Amino acid sequence: MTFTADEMMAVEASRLLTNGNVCFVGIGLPSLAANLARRTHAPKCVLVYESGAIGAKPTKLPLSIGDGELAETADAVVSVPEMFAYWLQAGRIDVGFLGAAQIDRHGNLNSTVIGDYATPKVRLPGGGGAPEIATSVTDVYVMLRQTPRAFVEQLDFKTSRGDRVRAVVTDLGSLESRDGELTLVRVHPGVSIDDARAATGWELAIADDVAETEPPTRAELEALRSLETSVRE
Amino acid sequence: MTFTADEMMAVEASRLLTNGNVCFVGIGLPSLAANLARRTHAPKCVLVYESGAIGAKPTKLPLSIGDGELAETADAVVSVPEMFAYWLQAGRIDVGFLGAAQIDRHGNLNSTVIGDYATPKVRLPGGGGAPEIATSVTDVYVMLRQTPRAFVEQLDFKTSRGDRVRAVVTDLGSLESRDGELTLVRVHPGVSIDDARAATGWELAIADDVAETEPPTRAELEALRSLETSVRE
Amino acid sequence: MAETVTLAEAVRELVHDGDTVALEGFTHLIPNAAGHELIRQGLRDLTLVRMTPDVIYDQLIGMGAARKLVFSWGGNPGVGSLHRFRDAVEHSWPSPLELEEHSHAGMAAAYAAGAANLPFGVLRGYDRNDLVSRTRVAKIACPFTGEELAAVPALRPDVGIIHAQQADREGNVQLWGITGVQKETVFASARSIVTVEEIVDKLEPRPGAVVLPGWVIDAVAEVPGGARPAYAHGYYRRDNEFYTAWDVISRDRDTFTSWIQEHVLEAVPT
Amino acid sequence: MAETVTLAEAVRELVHDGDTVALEGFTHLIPNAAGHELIRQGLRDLTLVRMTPDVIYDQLIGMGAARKLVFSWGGNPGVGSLHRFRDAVEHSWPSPLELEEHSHAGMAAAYAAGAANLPFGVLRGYDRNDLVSRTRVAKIACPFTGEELAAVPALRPDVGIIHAQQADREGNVQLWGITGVQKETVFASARSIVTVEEIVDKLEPRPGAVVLPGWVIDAVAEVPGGARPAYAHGYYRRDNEFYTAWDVISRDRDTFTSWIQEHVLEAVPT
Repeated sequence: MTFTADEMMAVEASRLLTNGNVCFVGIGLPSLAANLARRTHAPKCVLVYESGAIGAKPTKLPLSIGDGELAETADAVVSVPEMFAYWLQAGRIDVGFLGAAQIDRHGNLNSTVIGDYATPKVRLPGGGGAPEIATSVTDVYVMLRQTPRAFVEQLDFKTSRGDRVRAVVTDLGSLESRDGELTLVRVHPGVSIDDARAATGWELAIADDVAETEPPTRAELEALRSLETSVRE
Repeated sequence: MTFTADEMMAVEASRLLTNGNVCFVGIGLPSLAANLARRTHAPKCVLVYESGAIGAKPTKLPLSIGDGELAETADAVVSVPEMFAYWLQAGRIDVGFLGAAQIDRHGNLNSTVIGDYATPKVRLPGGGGAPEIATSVTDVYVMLRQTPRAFVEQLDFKTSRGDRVRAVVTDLGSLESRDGELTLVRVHPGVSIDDARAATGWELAIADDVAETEPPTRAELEALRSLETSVRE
Repeated sequence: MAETVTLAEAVRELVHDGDTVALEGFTHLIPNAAGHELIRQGLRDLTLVRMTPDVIYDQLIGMGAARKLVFSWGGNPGVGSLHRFRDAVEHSWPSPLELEEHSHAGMAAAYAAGAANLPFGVLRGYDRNDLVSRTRVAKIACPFTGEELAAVPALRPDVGIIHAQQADREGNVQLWGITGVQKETVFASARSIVTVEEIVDKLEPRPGAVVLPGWVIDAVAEVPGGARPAYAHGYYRRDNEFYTAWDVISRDRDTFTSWIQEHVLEAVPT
Repeated sequence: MAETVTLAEAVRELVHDGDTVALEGFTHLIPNAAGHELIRQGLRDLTLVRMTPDVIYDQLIGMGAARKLVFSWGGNPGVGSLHRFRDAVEHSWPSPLELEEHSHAGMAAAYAAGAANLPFGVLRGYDRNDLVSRTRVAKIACPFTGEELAAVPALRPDVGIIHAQQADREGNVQLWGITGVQKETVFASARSIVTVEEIVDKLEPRPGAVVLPGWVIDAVAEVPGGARPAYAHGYYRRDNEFYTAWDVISRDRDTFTSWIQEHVLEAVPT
């Protein structure tokens, strides 16, 4: 089956999750990847949405973090202050999936502004849960499309710290944090190392043994497409 | 109808509550008085039990602060940490009823130990909710039997502060706080000012116009006795 | 004790120019009708508070009702940016908008502190990121371990406004489904307004419900559909198409203004 | 992830001599059977933690299992004193009992801090009373207003033990009725045991319920009647007569010891 770069990105990100994980899920690409994991190889992965839904098992892809089906299918629904204090801060959640507008080589993320904070070129939505997700979970996984505007030498604003960013999955390949520096470890089928380098605003570190990402299986692709259709119903 | 000194005490204490009150209720005499108020002149008085029951409307007198009927009849049941932080500390509760083993002339209470703390003569149950009830509500009402052992010049231990103690109802009469000193303002029928003085371990302040407590009405007594019977069922 | 009034009366009596006002709701039960009433009554110089300002705050900001926004994530959920919010921040249209920006964890702790009548809340957060310089946060040392944590000043809005499914005739309120930070909003605020889908004879206990006794609320107003285009669990679904349409309506200043004229200012007040 | 085991196995695996152990319950759902198992397994030198230690703590203390008690109200609810507790404090029988005494508000804040993984909690409390010198409390100034408040160190027991009505086969637990400080107890503790009235195929959502997913619990044990003589909402009532009888049983050391011998040590472990 043929597939798009975005589909490859979602499938590869979903593979990061395992059955034992408890995962704090942001909306958008991370939610897509996490829900895909639950429908493929990690059906027991626990999804936690910051709106308060713990152990949500949505049958459709939620459009927002507060969709009604999240509450209906959750093991428990708690208040937002409880979520951040008793669950996230307490270290009960081991994986966090984040997106961003900008990332630097250390995995620091910007989802606040492009340009100067006081007189921004683009005012973005802001950090939301990200600042404390980035410091409270064990492993942070990041998903964003790889371009020189997104992969920057210098962030315009550091919304969240990169210390716990273990992997970044893009539309071109996968990066892992090695000695605190994001390093290209895999390129997706049809993508070259030079493509990834050209899409990065800093001198990209390349692993010695860059592999090609395993293409999506038919089961993965079908599950993904069925998920993507479901949100539009 | 004839009545006992304890009945007079309970009835007189119940009269302190009004329909507008939200009352934090300890178990024992305070619970008896508060429930009596709800069955007589203050049916809209809101009873809050520290176990988490807000707006409890028990049909029988609860034996403990965590009785099942409190939860069943409450408007809301909250966790104990929420009760103390969001309700009591937040000032949402305006009246607190307290008991104690000892009281001094300033309304300070001891429910911790008789004798020295480290080598006590009698180890009492302890403060429980009292220390923060005494400083969080607007009006503290105290109920305890008046004896020289209970009404002491010097507390063995100050479990809670007396600043907000407005009235003390005993089996002999009622005291009100005047310029920070508990002052006898009423004696129950058949009790003399000298009786009250003799039952007090300090030089008791006496109001100029000590009145006699209104005896229990038939309705009050019947409601009280029906409540007291109900707990034993 | 909650008085049952119309929404217009509640807003007229309890909200004033210059107030700090929190209209909370986490995707679910967003008090959209109350926000429209604020616009209709022409309130100005408000400090608007909300963890997740979305379309209704975009409308208030676009109409120039707000002097300042206190928030932690401002977007059109599942769609993208808030164009009126961006226009205010990027181009001061129709007026400049001061920002007090938090993280969700920090803002939730600030609401919880307000609800508990504490002057500050404590969290492990704001850890060496740039938000630290844009929000109100201080370092605080644990008196027992010496560990340094973040302290945030309590949020204490003048008015807290939420939407719930039901109230009874005594003004007791029940909401269920995703209940977010709504209890804290009412508790942290000096005054409170709750709009409800319906007033019922008796609140039937429901799993996951938050019950607010009438005596902690100032005003209850019956506003069926008061959360639309957001959803009310058990009543109606989220109008996802509206959120998508808003992206178009709100991009252009004139289109926005006409839309507000037709759908808010000239709408019959409830 | 919660393993479903017998109570004896859970205690053997998770509780050790010298541990700090909290068995919580606020009149309702007191883990009495688990307390008896601690006695049967002869655990020693425990620091016992509970806001409202009652009969089961009287039994543990009388058997010499505890070195220290951390508490805020220790009595026989609705009846009077705990005689074994008094004997330990007043006469060091069978061994001295160290006390760390709190107010309810202070101890609840300490549990909540532990549950939130904070080193301390903040409250308006311990205000110029004599408890201040008997508990662990420090003054802390608000970094924004300068106001002085009380800070209490977080409670972080080694083991938290609670009783609930139900678990499902995945170890998810549901309790309802008065739920007290039980969630905080599990969350603040390094390890946790939940005894339940029954294991069911599916947890039906209930009003006012607290749900604890299996992955936050270490062991679940099915112990029908595990709260007796306390009550389990929806299962059985409180045995008020036992509490009254305990006043007599516990007054005398020998009567107490015989009672424990017959009703605990020689009872068939579950």
